Amino acid sequence: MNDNLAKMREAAKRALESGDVGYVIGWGATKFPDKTSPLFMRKPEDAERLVWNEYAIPGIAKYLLDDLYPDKPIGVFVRGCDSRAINRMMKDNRIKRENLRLLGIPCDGKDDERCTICRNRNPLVYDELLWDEAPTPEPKDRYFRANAVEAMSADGRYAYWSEVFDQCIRCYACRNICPACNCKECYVDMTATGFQGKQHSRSDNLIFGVTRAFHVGDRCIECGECERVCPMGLPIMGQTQKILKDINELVGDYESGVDAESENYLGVFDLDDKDEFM
Amino acid sequence: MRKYSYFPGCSMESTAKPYRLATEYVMGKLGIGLVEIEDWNCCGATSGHTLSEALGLALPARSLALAEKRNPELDILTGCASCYARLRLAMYKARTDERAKYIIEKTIDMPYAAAREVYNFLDVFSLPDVREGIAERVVRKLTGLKAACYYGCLNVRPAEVTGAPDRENPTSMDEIVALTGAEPVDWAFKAECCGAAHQNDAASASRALPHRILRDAQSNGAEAIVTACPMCNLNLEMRQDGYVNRTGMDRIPVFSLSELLAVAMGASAKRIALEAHYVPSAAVLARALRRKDA
Amino acid sequence: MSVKETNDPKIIAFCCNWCTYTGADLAGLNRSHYPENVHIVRVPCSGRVNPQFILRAFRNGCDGVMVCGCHPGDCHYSTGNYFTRRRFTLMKRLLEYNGIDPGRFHARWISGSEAGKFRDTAEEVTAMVRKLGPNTRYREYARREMSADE
Amino acid sequence: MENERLNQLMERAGVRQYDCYQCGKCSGGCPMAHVMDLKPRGVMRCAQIGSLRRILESNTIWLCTGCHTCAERCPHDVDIPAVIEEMRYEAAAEGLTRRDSKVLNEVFLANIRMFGKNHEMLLAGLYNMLTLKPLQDMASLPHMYKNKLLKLLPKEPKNLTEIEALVKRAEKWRGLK
Amino acid sequence: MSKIGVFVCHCGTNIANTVDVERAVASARELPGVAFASEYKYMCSEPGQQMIKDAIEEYGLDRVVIASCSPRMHETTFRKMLKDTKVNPYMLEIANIREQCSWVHTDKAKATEKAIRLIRMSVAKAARDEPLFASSIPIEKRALVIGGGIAGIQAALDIADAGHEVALLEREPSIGGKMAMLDKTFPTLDCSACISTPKMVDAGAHPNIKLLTSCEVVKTEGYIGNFQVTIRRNARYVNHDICTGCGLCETKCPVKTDSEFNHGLSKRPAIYKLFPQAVPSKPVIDKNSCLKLTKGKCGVCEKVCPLGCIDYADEDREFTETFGAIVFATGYELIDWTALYGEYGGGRYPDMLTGLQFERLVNASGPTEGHIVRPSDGKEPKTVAIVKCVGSRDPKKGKSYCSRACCMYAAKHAHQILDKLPGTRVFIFYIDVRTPGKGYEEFYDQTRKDGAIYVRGRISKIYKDGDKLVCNGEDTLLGKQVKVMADMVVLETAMTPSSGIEELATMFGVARDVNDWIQEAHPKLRPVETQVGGVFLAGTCQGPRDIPDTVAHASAAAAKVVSLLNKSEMETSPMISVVRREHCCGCGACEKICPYTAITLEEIDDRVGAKRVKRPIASVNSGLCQGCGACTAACRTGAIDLLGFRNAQILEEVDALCL
Repeated sequence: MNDNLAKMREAAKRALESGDVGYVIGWGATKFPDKTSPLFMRKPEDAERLVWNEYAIPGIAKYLLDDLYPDKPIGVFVRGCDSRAINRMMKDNRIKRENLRLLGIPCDGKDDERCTICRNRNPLVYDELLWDEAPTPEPKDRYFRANAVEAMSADGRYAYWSEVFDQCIRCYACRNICPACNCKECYVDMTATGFQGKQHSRSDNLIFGVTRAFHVGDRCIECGECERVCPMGLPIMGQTQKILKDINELVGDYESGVDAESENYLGVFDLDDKDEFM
Repeated sequence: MRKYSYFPGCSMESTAKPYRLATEYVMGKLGIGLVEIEDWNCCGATSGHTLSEALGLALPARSLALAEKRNPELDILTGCASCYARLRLAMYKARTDERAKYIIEKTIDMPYAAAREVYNFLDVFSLPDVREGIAERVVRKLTGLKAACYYGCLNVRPAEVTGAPDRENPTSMDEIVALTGAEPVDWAFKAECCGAAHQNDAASASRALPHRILRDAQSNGAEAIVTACPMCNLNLEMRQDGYVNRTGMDRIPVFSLSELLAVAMGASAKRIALEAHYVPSAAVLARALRRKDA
Repeated sequence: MSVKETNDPKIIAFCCNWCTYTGADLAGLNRSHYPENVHIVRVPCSGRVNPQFILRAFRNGCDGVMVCGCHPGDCHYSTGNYFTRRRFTLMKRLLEYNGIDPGRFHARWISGSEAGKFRDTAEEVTAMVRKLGPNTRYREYARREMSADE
Repeated sequence: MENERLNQLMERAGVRQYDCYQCGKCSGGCPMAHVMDLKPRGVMRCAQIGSLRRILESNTIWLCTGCHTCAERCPHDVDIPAVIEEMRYEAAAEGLTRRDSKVLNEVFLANIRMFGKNHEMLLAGLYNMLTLKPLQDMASLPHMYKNKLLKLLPKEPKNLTEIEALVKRAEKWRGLK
Repeated sequence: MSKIGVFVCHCGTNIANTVDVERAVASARELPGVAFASEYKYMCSEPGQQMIKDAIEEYGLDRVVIASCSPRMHETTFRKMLKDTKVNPYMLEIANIREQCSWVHTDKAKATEKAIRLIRMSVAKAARDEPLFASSIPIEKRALVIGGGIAGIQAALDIADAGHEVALLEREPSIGGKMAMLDKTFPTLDCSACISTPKMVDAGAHPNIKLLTSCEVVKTEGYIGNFQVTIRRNARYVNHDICTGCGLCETKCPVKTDSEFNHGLSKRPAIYKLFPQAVPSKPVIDKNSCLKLTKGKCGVCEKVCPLGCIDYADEDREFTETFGAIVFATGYELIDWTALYGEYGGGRYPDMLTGLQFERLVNASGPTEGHIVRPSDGKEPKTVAIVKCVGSRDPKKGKSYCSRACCMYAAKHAHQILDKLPGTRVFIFYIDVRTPGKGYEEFYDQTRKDGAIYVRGRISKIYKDGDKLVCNGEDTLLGKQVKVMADMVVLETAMTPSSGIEELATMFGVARDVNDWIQEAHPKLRPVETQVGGVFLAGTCQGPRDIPDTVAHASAAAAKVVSLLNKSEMETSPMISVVRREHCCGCGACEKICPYTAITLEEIDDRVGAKRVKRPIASVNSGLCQGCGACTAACRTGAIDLLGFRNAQILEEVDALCL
């Protein structure tokens, strides 16, 4: 670990010293020993504040959306999940590759439930790789939440999601962190379209839940950040996992964000798509 | 090994002696197990369904229900087109028509799930592996025997019940016959009705039916007619006196597909009681057995 | 929740202009009767139907929702309904997953000549939804309705 | 009244008489049409114009061999054999059964009740006696005898009471009386 | 607040019998935004329209809701009406209370309630209507006619004569189609070649017509006025620019293969003209039978050609051209009866011919030089059976429809046999004889008088007995079975759409009916148009018809094409997609989904803080957009919306129903 951290600090420092990048995004310490927060390193000496430990959990790629037109490329440390987030945002034309300086850091997995379903610890896109890749261990059940809910009765499922979304405070933290939720302006903030009621009611909360899932659905990169940031601790990956599960069942192996070229499931069609309608 | 619940049918027990013997011989050679349905009864053809719908369905259904009860894993096999038609209709109705299923179960006083299929010999002989088996076991080629394959109406019709792919010019038997070295002739009466159903109660009216079948077979060069039903077989050969008188044509031997296969597989004429036919077939068969491949 | 509900369901059908809307018109021309519960919203193509419309309909009090378009291959805009098929296959499953009875949401292909199919579908869906009773899930009960009974 | 009965019968047969457009392909291929007083197409025609009587009194319903050639070739998939079957039950109920068929059916039924199976020689013999046609097909007897094609009696039936009960129960439905 | 006028139509009694119109009007008056509501017997009539115009004037209405028949019926009528008023023609909503209410419901109280709900929905939508203005697109003044049979030739000639360029595309090496195969034409018995070959030559020589033989359409893009069609010219292996059509190569070619033009009744060489009068009158090489091309040896044609036209290295070539209008004239084929009719021998007997084979047999330029003889033994038949409706009027095995021309050509065939072989017995088996055409009944009458024996009854079985073909059937007029021992049988088989029509229709987005014929836009009022703007229909691609009707149909299609091409530009519907720039993030989801490539990502100037930046957003090409709205459902934020069917409008309708 220390070895790797040294490599990261070195890389960040080198990048900042060369002046090729405006700043580098990584992880920094917080006042809580078991939490890290995103760190924006602007000067070479900032690299010393860089942290890389089992608590370097937060996804940091989404911050790129806050600086869409940088004067200089932005340096980012990318694990597998961060790289998929970057692919996602590139595919959606939100960020440009030439604005990025990607420092690849194969991840060793963190102590977090989300990491148990990780399918790519190694970054899928990067400019340089700071240390050797290691194989990703066999992931746990990819649809663990969805499978559990599917096993319930229809009434049980409704009761389950009602209970979940009755607790939702509509803070939209899940949206803010999600690399697939990268619209310039989110539909929930636009009253004009009328797609989403603003009330804090079961109905509108449920509709928000389903809509968020459907908007993300085929573009979800399965990083689980939505659940991490939810202040109410709601198991909302259950919604997106269901969509991914169905897509995988319908057309076979499908994964979003593994590159920046593959089409989204809902953006294309096949003449022989399964027809469940008569 | 293939195994079926076997429904012999009444004719097999009496008039169709050579057919029965040959079937036993061929199935034995092919290693196809026939488990006779215990306590089976007449399928009712054709008076059963003439008399009543319930009787027409219940008589065959009883045997089927017994078969499914005793050997739930076995499909049912029969060598008679009439029996096939009645059994298969009972199966089909029980599957597709709730009212019929109700009548059947009430009348036979047994549950009948219609879970197993009913097959005829043509279905089984046409299975790829059985066909291969036949080809392997043909020890004597019936080279050049010009045979008219007569399917009869009830082995192929009605389409929705039998599922036969071609009801006007079926070919499954022709393909099997060809395995023995015989030459199936192209003729037009393969699936025309022989009128066996009315040979008692409308005898004079229905005599013309076998006659025109015999005539078309012969005018297309057939030396023998091969059948897949004891009723058809009997009807086609028993009426030949009248035919000869009326048309001036020669008699033509008629025997079942089982007999043809048995001969090709090496059975002696005596073994399968070929002499029991009305029209002697020995000469025709002997000629074919002597013939060398062209 | 004490809301007065009659068992006279409201069903909304989003129908594409070229096939199903035409088919429904033909049903009229043929005087094919179907329940009054089905209300058609005309859209140019089934591909125009945003899943949001469906959620909105359930939210505001529809008991059943239909999305109907041309048969695959027959889309007036060549490909619209292929996207419809993908989108609503997922949506239908997601709704069911969220506890909405599958009987409440139907997607169907009905061509301009299938007046009979339109009638049959309208009848079938109405019967199904009637059997399920009024929809309460995803339903936003307006204050007005609630106070009426309080 | 008569029409209602006709429609009921057609419904039971699962046939809509107006599907038929009288092309005659059925009669053209029917092997027994040459002796029928009402050809298969005629049966459908009578059904269309409501002439139930004509069908019930025809010999057609008794001469049909049930070979299904008509239905097989019908362009409109009219199941004429099903119509004929229904008409036969109806005619029988009215006592209109053709004499020879009646005898044969009765002999057959007796056969079934006695043996559970059909004893061909007994069937033919009894039939010939009852219809005063002692010589019909009897020329073949010596041959049959010589080749042991006819057993005197079929195999001992195991469960005749069951068959008898079956026939009794069948009487509750249409046809048998 | 909007000022909506609601007008409820009685449609005589069509609506008023089932819907309480007064109640509907009264309830409409209560709706928010409604300034006026009224009813009238026939809204679409002159006085009805006047009433609406007067109300607009009197009450200062700014949008109109008409509750009447389907908008598919009169939306255009009312839009046109609004052009003369202050109300924008697109500030109109129609509540369909006839087809979708009064005609399908019987309970007056319930139907009235539903009508009220439908009106409420339309009013709610109308409140969000906005003025829209049509724009126009330029029209490429060229037409593409697909199919070089008589329909295509006629359409091409008519369009060309009106002064527009036409490309006449034919997949065979010559134009001419089925009509070129025929011998005589009913009921006048003029020779088919004599009337069709001059037209072929005209088409070949017309300065405005470009022949594209051996060509097929492979791809198409664009829209009315502007179709980009990619065409493949299949390799001919003969350079038609130099070839004079001397025919020497054809005589020397050693190959003999079945002639498709003679339906297998004769042979042709591998280098061949489809038929002697072919246009263009130059040969092509059939790559499937040519020895040089299949086995690499021979090369005789190359050696004998005096001009060096043979080019074995020729390849299929694709090119793209732009057309303003398309005419489908793809014609028909005969159903493959052999696969369907086992009872007729399933094609086993050589002396059973189809109608088209018989045409070749009886044709003076055909394989027997017009002698009617049996293909099997060359003998003249003494008895001929003609069987009609083989594959037609047979929903079980063939097609449920009547092929329309067979009754007449069956009579013609009988006439020709009786004329050429006097004393022959000709039996015509029919179910009905249909002769609706000028001089048709007279022709049928004459044929009967000439001695053709009409037997009413469909043949049940045909089989061979010796050298006779036995036809079993019923004479349904006698009620007796008949058996005809024929020497030759002619089957008048059903017409079916040409092979390849499915791909072509899909390419252009044209619908097909249940029998795969191309669906016309309206069975009575728009018989030569399709639902796709700029694609027209000529001849049997739309359904079975005979030559006079085909020619009339083709000329009608040409008239439609000419009236389109005479305009230099065309008004387009303003109901197209629009992008709200500030919300669009340029993700491109809409771009992928658009079937017309009407959406592209465009870089626009934007400002972030003090920084000027360029960012991509979706941009809609109003000429290409057809208003399907697929893009709107793909857009998560609703940044792209469809005018006339805005998200907000549809949601208003939903809400109004739920009230």
